[in-house]
Amino acid sequence: MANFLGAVIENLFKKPATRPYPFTKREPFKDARGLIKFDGDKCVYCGACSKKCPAAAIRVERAEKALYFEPFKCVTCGFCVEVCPKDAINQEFEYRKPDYSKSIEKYGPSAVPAPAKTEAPPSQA
Amino acid sequence: MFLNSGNTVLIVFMAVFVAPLIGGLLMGIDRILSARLQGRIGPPILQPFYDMMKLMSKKPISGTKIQIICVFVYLVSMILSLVLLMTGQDLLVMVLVLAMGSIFFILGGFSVKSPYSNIGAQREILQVLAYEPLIIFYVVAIYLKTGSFMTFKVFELKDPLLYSMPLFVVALIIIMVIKLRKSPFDLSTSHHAHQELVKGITTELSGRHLAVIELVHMYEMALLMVLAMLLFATNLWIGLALGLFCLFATIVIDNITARLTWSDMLRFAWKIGVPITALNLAVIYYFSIIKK
Amino acid sequence: MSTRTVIPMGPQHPVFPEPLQLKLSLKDEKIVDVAPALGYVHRGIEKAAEKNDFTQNVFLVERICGICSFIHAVCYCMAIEDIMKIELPPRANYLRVIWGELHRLHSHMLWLGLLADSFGFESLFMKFWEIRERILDILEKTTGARVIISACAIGGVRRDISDEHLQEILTVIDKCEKELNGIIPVVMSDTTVKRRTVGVGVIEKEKAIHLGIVGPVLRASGIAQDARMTGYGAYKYLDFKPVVEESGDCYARAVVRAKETYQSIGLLRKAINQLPSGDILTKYKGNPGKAAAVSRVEQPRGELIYYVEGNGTKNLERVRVRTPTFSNVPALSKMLPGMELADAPVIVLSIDPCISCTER
Amino acid sequence: MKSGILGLLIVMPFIIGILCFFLRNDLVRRFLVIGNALALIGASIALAMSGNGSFTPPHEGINWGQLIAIGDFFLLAVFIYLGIVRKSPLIIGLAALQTAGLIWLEFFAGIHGETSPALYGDYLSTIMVLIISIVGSITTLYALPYMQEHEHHIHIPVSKQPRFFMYLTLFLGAMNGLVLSNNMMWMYFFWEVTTLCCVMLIRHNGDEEAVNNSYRALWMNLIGGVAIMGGLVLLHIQHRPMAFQELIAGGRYEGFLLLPIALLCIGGFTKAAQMPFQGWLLGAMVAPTPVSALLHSSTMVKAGVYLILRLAPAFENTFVTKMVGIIGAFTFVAAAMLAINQSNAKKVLAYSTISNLGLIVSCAGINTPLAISAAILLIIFHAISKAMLFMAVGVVEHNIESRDIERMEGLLSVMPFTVFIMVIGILSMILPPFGAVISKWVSLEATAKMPVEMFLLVMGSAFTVLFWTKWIGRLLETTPGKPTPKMEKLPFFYVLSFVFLAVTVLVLSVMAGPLAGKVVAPAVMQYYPAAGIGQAQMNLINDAGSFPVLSIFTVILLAVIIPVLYLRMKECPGSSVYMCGENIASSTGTAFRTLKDSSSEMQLSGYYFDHFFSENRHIPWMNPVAVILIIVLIGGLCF
Amino acid sequence: MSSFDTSNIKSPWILHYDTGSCNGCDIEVLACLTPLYDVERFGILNVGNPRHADILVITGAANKRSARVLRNLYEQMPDPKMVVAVGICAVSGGVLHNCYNVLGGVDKVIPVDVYVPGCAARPEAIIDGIVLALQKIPEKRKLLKSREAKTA
Amino acid sequence: MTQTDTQPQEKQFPVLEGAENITIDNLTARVKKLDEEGYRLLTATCLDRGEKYEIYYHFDKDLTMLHLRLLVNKEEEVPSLSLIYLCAFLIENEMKELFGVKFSGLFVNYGGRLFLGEDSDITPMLKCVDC
Ligand code: SF4
Ligand code: SF4
Ligand code: SF4
Ligand code: SF4
Ligand code: SF4
Ligand code: SF4
Ligand code: SF4
Ligand code: SF4
Repeated sequence: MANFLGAVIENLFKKPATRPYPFTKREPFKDARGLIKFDGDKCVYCGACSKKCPAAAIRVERAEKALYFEPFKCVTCGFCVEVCPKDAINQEFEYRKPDYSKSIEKYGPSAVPAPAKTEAPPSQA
Repeated sequence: MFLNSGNTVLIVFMAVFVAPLIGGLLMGIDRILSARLQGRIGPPILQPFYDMMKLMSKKPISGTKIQIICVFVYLVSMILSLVLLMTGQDLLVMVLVLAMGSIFFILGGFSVKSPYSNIGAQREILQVLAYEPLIIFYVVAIYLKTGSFMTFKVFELKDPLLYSMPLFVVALIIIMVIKLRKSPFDLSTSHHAHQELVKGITTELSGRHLAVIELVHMYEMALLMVLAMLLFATNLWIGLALGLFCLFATIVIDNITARLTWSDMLRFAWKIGVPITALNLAVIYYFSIIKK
Repeated sequence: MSTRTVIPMGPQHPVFPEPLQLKLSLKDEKIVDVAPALGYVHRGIEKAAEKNDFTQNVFLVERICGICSFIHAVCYCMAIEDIMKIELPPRANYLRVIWGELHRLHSHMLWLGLLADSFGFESLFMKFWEIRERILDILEKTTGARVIISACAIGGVRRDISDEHLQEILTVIDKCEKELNGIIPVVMSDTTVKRRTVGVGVIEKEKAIHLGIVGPVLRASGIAQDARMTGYGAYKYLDFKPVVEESGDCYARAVVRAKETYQSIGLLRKAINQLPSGDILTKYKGNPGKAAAVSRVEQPRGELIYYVEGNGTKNLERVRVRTPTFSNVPALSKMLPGMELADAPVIVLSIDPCISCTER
Repeated sequence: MKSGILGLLIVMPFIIGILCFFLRNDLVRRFLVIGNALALIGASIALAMSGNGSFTPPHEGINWGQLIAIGDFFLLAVFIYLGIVRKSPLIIGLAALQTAGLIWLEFFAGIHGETSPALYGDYLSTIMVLIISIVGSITTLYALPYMQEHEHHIHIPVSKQPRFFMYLTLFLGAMNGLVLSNNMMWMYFFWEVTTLCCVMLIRHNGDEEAVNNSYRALWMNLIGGVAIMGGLVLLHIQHRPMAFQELIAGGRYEGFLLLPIALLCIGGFTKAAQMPFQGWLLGAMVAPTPVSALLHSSTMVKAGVYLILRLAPAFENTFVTKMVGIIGAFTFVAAAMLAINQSNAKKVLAYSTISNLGLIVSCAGINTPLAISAAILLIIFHAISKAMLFMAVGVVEHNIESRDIERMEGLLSVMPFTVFIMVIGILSMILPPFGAVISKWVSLEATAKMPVEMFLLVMGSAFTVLFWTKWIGRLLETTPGKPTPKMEKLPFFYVLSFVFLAVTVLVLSVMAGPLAGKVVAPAVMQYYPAAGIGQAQMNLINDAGSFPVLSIFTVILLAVIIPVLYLRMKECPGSSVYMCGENIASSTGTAFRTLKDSSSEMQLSGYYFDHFFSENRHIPWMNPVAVILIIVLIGGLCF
Repeated sequence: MSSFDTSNIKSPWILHYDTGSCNGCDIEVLACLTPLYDVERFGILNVGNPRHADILVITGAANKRSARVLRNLYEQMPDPKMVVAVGICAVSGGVLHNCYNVLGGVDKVIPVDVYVPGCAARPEAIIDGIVLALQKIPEKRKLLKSREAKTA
Repeated sequence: MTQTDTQPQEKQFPVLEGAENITIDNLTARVKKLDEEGYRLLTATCLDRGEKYEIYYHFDKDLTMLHLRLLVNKEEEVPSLSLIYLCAFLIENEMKELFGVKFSGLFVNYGGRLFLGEDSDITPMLKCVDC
């Protein structure tokens, strides 16, 4: 019992180890495997990423020149980044935020510059 | 009685309405302190009240009617024993009423055919078994010093009881550990979930019925404080400090021990707690009876 | 008094982080009979591994188990490398050891914490998990993820560790060691902890082999068996000696794991000091041929065995995973009877159950 | 007037008993028993109204003393005969020993029961008479339907009820006689009559176990008889009065002079089933339930504690008082401890009786006015509660064919009324503001200055709570979502006895203050300078504390009634219990899914702590300790 | 917001259940309780009992046997209750999408209020997810009240 | 997975290097002998070979592995090893459940409900014919 007495008393007088998370955020580590972003312009819609994605989170419509990405399926393994011949996939250091619904992102050549959410989150208002 | 009726009304009011507030605050402090001992920040101090309010607002889906009745009786007898204590009534009656509350609580646990509630109730009996002798010895020791079981006599003493019953501080800490369900004796139920009985005796309660239990804990905390304060009744501030010290010791013990089994608890309470109190009691006997 | 209490413990139960049911028959609180029921996390990963491209499987097998995930990937890759006859660059072998031992370190701390939690020693649990976060931080810095690090690849590893990070690992493990020095003695000698672990859930040396137990549980029963002794990866250069205890109870298991944390720290220091420079990945071509291979490695919980069979296509014919907990579960039915209900969580945790890899 | 009342109380039951035996008609018997009960109740109340006083039966016509002596010899002859039938030298020897003593007293020492007055009804006796006549009579009424059912259950060809009711009513008469006797020879006679009745009632069913147990009861009680006879002989040798009042009034005794009193106390121990004589009372539970209800509540065992209580003023502040206090307290703890391991309801009740008697004996031993008050209060409340409990267990046994507490699991939903009564009965033993607990409170306050007794008392109380609570727990266990149970149908006399006893215990508990002030205090003050107890308005007070009976009662009553009303208005939604997520909807509502996806019934049972509290573990040391305590009691006086 | 709403937001008790996860997310949920993240700051307690819980935190792709347990647990929680799916497995099945014994995503079994992505979901994300769930509580309470009013 | 179209020949499948062939008849005796020699039973691997099951039993002693290879027709009963190595019961139950291998003398029989529930597919690990 006495073994731990010192440790707890020490804790009492130390600053708590807690990171005050939502109030102050830590910088994400460099090279962290965070969320996946596609570059619709660089992409040639070859479908390599789609074939290799272990989570089947990517669908490439070659004819349509469209890439559908389901971020709520992606396990952020970064395999697609590795296999993409055109460096069209970028893995950011930030992680993806929770949401009320599972959105799907559609990418295409710069006609559609920003990822468009095809599914409106329900009942958020 | 030493109290005039106006005073009594005030004290009853305090016991019924102010005590749970103080108890709740102490519970909040308890949680913060526990967190700090673990190197965490911990919840806001008003957390016990938030918890209770939230539970009040939820739709209960609790087990049986008998359990609900029992829970209310538990609450009432807890309040009653606090009132008895604070109005200077018979200490032994207070202990009996307190025990009655526990028994109803246990019966409530038994009244649902639910595994964890049932085993929790069995263990709660054992907890009563463990601390009851200590409380009664405490009361008897006070009797021997004051010559009366009436609480108010304590306040008429010249010297605080602590001087003649120092070992009862240990007994009080043991009682607190068991009553506040702290490790190593958090057997029948506990605040945190990680234990073999899920939430033990309170497993089947929910919503406002569970809120009642939380309320009882607030009263219980206040009651234990008052019990501790009796040791230093000549100066209630010191008494309070003593009570807080006991509480602090309890929390520290909670954080430096593993949970033991019920048989260990009985062994500890009876093989260590009882002899310690008995020793103190024997000394008091010697001076108060044999010497005279 | 022949009446008994028959109750379910689990699948959802606060002491079990993972779903597992024990149907307990009790007399008072003494366990007289126990029947474990599984199947709450069975997913069918072995089958999915046949459907996937064999390169994807690296990510799939990692997710058999989220704690020793990297080691799963290592074992799988070793089997594939065996089939495809791929030679690893030495640095890759060392990096695998470094990440593997970091996993063991955080896994053992996690377990020691959970053990503390199983007997309600909350502050100890908190302390272990607080220290463990340092390892997770360094894992995230070096691989980009805290838990499922996806650092292993067929033919080597996917990322290198920079010298700067290697230095950081050394300082972090120094710090961890210092902090562990303060709390490991609690596990080893605290009265209340010993009261709950000594003599609880004993498996004698003679019974150990027939019960099929592995890993720290086996070593706690006095049998020196550790897959790292085979010298896979870079272990052959690290002069590895297993930790063995004799008494075979929960206490011995705790001691084995406690000592192994120090051992891992030692191995890490050695590996980092000896770390050769060079490539980290061998390039390979084609698909695994028609051949089978068995590989085994030591996970924090014991030896892990993969049987992989290729058939010349990008899909595999069979991936068989034998995880340590799968081997340790039968022993529970021998450890529990005769103990108290309150001991059940401690005993179940003492084998460090990983239901997710048991059932796959 | 007085003689009429006493005649009704003592002689009438004898006559009615004999009538019951010879008029073998159900209806007639029914009338006789009811009439007897009414007469006894009336007479006892009349006696209570008339105040205390003495009474010696008129000499004309009958020489009562001789009659008693003849009765004594007859009884001893019966015992010897039983011993011969059993081929038991022990029984024969014990009976012969008494016969020798009796012969010496009657023929050589020349006493002829001439102490006057032969009967004396003081407050204590009156309280006893009230208990015997009221609770006892209620038990006989309860026995009417019970014995019908009983014989139906065990398929008896020829009804043995005439015999049964004879002994039952005889018992009441003998008890009344016992508590009213002032002459010790008379007391001895009635004492032996109760022994006989008890033995005959235990063996009523006639099976082997019953017969064996009846013999055990016989020899154990004969030991008591020998002790009493020894005491009487010794008293005579010491030229001291053989009448209670004079003995008590004779002042305090020392040393060897206390020996006869100690012997009488040992006689009391046997009847009160104190350790090590507890065996016979446990064996007695084989008898039909009314017998148990009678033995445990108002008769037999109460004779034992009565005797000790009666003598208490004579050994105040002596070595005897210390030892009696310790023996009683020891029995209190030991029996409570053993009760924990029992699942047989009657056995639990039996141990609880032994334990409570221990407490009463202990109070008598502590022998302060307050303690004596506590003892009297306990006798009253214990009698009522225990009668109620035994009766309820009997009814349950007839319905579920078992007296196992585990089998009573969830009984609330089958027999709500009986269970309600049983729960009231149990609660009245352990919870404030019920009388038994008030008495316990008094006894705790009384022992606060006796370290050993206080320690034992505290321990014992804790154990008591354990086994009672466990039991109610089993009864109340209900499955959520089940419909509210319907009231069961019970014979009139069952309901009558239940309701009467429940109301009595409630009323007396509420009236504990007046009861203490108006009834108990005078009884104590007859022999002690103060009562140590009294009433302040409705509250019970003593020198050191006060029990606010009425306020506690009101508050608790409200605490029960308000939620009941609230729940009546608001149906709480039924839901299956938590079973780790594997609960399944089944007919029982308590099944869970387990391995192979099969369903399994959840089972619950109480704890029995075989390891800690089993009889096998403790009896082997408890009995020797008790024997040693008794030897110390005797030895301490001789040397 | 009434004070009941406030206290509902300030005292979310969680029940964690694993419907077939790899442990990765489980330990991250547990890690939330430990000093570095200390969710008790927000009044969060892990109660381990559905009757006491307000928020059901689920990890793991719903396995067929677990789905049954999950439904039971959800039913035993008192209203208003929230469900937070933690980790890609619980959100959609993730890497386990082609396993024969998973249903893929717990929203196939019970309604889910908040999806927390990540494999494993980081403690920060879990905290964010619970905070998101809490913001929904007043709305849920209102809904519940109106439904009760309708049935009454 | 083209070979499932034609009748699968045994030699079409790779054999684990160093595996020792064994039949149903001498399985128990061989394993008993291994037990006496102090081998640990690591696990068993079952493979679906069309008409037959191929079962590898993996043993270990002093860090050396030993594999027994058993080929049985799908209808045949394999003697259980659970009475020699208790731990085998879990392995065999798993094979029984996922592949449909029949075992005789299983120490604890989960009856195909170890991992799979009532609504799961039966023997999901078998190779699909139209795969
Ligand atoms: S990161 Fe992994 S899971 Fe996500 S899209 Fe790329 S390959 Fe798929
Ligand atoms: S992202 Fe890269 S891999 Fe994927 S389709 Fe585009 S170019 Fe091909
Ligand atoms: S052994 Fe446990 S911790 Fe490790 S991967 Fe398996 S489930 Fe996770
Ligand atoms: S026991 Fe299972 S889950 Fe844990 S590390 Fe090993 S393989 Fe992974
Ligand atoms: S296939 Fe689907 S479910 Fe399976 S791992 Fe990939 S994303 Fe997850
Ligand atoms: S999301 Fe990833 S880490 Fe979480 S349970 Fe699923 S596979 Fe494991
Ligand atoms: S693929 Fe077809 S044959 Fe194979 S397991 Fe599935 S359903 Fe059965
Ligand atoms: S059943 Fe499964 S393994 Fe067989 S062909 Fe279909 S997908 Fe492939």
